[in-house]
Amino acid sequence: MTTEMSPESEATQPPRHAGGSESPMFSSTASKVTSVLGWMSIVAIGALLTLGLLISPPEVSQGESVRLFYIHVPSAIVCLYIAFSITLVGSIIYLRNQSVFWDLVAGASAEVGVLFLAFTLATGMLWGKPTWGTYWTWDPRLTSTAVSFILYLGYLAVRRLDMDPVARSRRAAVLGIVSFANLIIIRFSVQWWRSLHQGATIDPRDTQLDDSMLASFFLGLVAMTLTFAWLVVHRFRVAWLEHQLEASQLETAIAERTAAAGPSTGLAPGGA
Amino acid sequence: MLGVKWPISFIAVSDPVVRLRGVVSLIGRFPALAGTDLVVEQGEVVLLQGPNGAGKSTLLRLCAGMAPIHTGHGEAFGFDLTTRAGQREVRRRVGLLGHATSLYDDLTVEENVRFWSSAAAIGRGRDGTSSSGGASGSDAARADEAMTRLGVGERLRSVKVARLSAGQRRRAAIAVVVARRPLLWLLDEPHAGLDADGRDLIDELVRQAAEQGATAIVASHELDRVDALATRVLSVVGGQVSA
Amino acid sequence: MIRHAKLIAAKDLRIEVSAKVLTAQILPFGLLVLVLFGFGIPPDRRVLGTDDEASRSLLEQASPGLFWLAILFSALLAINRSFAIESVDGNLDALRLAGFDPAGVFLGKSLAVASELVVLEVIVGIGAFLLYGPPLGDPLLLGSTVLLTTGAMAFAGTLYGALGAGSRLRDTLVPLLVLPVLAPVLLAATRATESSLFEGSSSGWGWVGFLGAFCLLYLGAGILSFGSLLEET
Amino acid sequence: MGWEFVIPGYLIVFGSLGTYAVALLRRGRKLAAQLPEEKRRFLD
Repeated sequence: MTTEMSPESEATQPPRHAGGSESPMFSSTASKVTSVLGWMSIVAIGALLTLGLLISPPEVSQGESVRLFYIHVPSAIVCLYIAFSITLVGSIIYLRNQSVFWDLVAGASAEVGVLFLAFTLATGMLWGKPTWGTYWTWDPRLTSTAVSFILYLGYLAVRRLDMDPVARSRRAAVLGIVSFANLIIIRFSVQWWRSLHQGATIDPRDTQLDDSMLASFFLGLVAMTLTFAWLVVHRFRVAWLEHQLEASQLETAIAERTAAAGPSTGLAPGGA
Repeated sequence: MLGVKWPISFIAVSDPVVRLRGVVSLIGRFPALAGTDLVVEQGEVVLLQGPNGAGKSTLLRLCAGMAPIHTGHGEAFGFDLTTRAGQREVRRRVGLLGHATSLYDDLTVEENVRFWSSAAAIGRGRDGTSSSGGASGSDAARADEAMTRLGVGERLRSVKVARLSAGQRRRAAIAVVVARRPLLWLLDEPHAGLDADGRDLIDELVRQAAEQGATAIVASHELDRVDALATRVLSVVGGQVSA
Repeated sequence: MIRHAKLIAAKDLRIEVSAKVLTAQILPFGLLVLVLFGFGIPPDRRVLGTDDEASRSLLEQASPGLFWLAILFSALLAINRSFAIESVDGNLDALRLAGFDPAGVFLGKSLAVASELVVLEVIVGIGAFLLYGPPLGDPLLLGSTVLLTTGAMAFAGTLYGALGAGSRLRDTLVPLLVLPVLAPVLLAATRATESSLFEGSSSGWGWVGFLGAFCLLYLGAGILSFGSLLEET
Repeated sequence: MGWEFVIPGYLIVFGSLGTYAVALLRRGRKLAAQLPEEKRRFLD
């Protein structure tokens, strides 16, 4: 199955979002690299759907619902381990050198991360119903994921605050760093809380998986990671274009104001 | 922390208090100052006039180290206004009277003036960063003196700020600035909301400050009033300064 | 830094004494929440079971969590108030202009919030004992829990309160930011209090350690980051 | 048994991914059209 993922077959595909394939290099947020990435994620998702939904067998005790596993765990891994780490790194670099690039990367990664976090929650609950008999259990992982979701919604809310853009970016960067610490604190405390109170619940994640199930899981991981990368690159580029647009509007505004005031006279002190 | 290097032609006999060159300063995404040049020497009383929205307030805040410089160069007292460290040094030496009075409603006038003046005293340290007017006594003495000069009587001192009239509130805010004993006075429409008596008081304060070697930049629409004081009148239009 | 912190804390507390928002509004709110919990969880409902613990009323068993929830909600009001007094008349700006050390502002404001919280905790705590009637097991453990939870709420609350300061959306933004962050604190405080009331000190000290670590983390984070948060230029 | 949970799960995930991706591309195109060519560079 994984042979489908060989990069050669994808590289020859026509660019996915080429707006007039020759002249303007960037008529959209797509470029050669991202169209390759985009095609790879589409193929990976297609393969995941085929293998995960059609080919692989149902699990002995869980039945068909084991198939949610192939998207639930990968999206959790992508947002909790990749997305918010990128936000953390971007925030640290931004605070060090005020690089707009890293500020926007941090924001893009957090936004896509929150989307994947929502997937994790939704699939986790859908999975809980047939396995545990209820949509919500106070499973440590599920609970801490829910709290983390609100945590990063707050981060995104700060990024949208209506205030001076530089001050806002700096606040967001501080929040991006502290939030990552919170992520760990929440995870740790909730786990401790549940383990102290009652023994570990029977974890369906520990069930025996045959080869095709395992392959589906890894395919899910690949598909989610590729899709995440594609989305983050595009989200960043949208933000970058917005930044460029604001910068050029600002230049126009400065030029207009300068012109309206007339030629500036050099000011030597008059009196004194 | 001696800021930017300037071409020879820019260096005056003594270092100016404020020197701005081609400064663009943004309020959010609006260029409040667009290519502003300004040189103010020690002891000057500069009057800024100009229409609303011309950038006078931003210019004063900039000189106080309270507004960002997007492009261009700026220094005050030889400190670079583009760096945070430079801004911090500048703030210790200025008194800015803005539109907000920055008083706590639930404290009395005296408590307010004391709080702000003792804050300034801690920031000031030992290196003469304030003008040496009068005996530089304790914080409480400074606050007392400032309130007396502003005509804030004993009775008014123990009144909560929330119960003051707009004009009395303004006087209390000016007392806070006076108690700081700044080297550079930055007054944004100081006459607004004051009675005739209060307006005369402002003029008197500026005159005394200048006599003691401090510098003042005053934005005001009361031309005839400040004209008598000002050593120079500048007009601010469209984010730029001209003579 | 310490002198600035003292000045700010003294100023905040004097405002509180003068305006009486804490005693006239926040405190009654906290007590009201306690009473309302009694409506939500019928006081005569008991947990089925034969052993001692299970024969307690549900309300009594839940009392540590309910107490800390009441404190948490009141703390939100106190944090909001702490930044509301600075944003009415450009005072945050003036604090910067006056040359306050940002770390000092952070420490001072958290100390003021912490002192207010202690007052709240004592009175709401007495209320909780009267209304819910739990036993008092281990006062030392209870005391350290209260102290460290106060610190955790004050430090984290002040840091996050500053994130929303100066924005028109502060009132609604700050709870969204603070609640998930304080969720582990609520958890730890509840467990530690439960163990101090019902079990004696067995597992409670672990949670107290957790609270202490949280306190230190946010103390450090606040001191380091407050400059970046307050500075608008 | 279980398909009634699996199908909605996959629909939610891949439906939202698709919608989000399309929305991003559209936003990108609209923005790109407003900018001169030399500004449309990403730090690739």
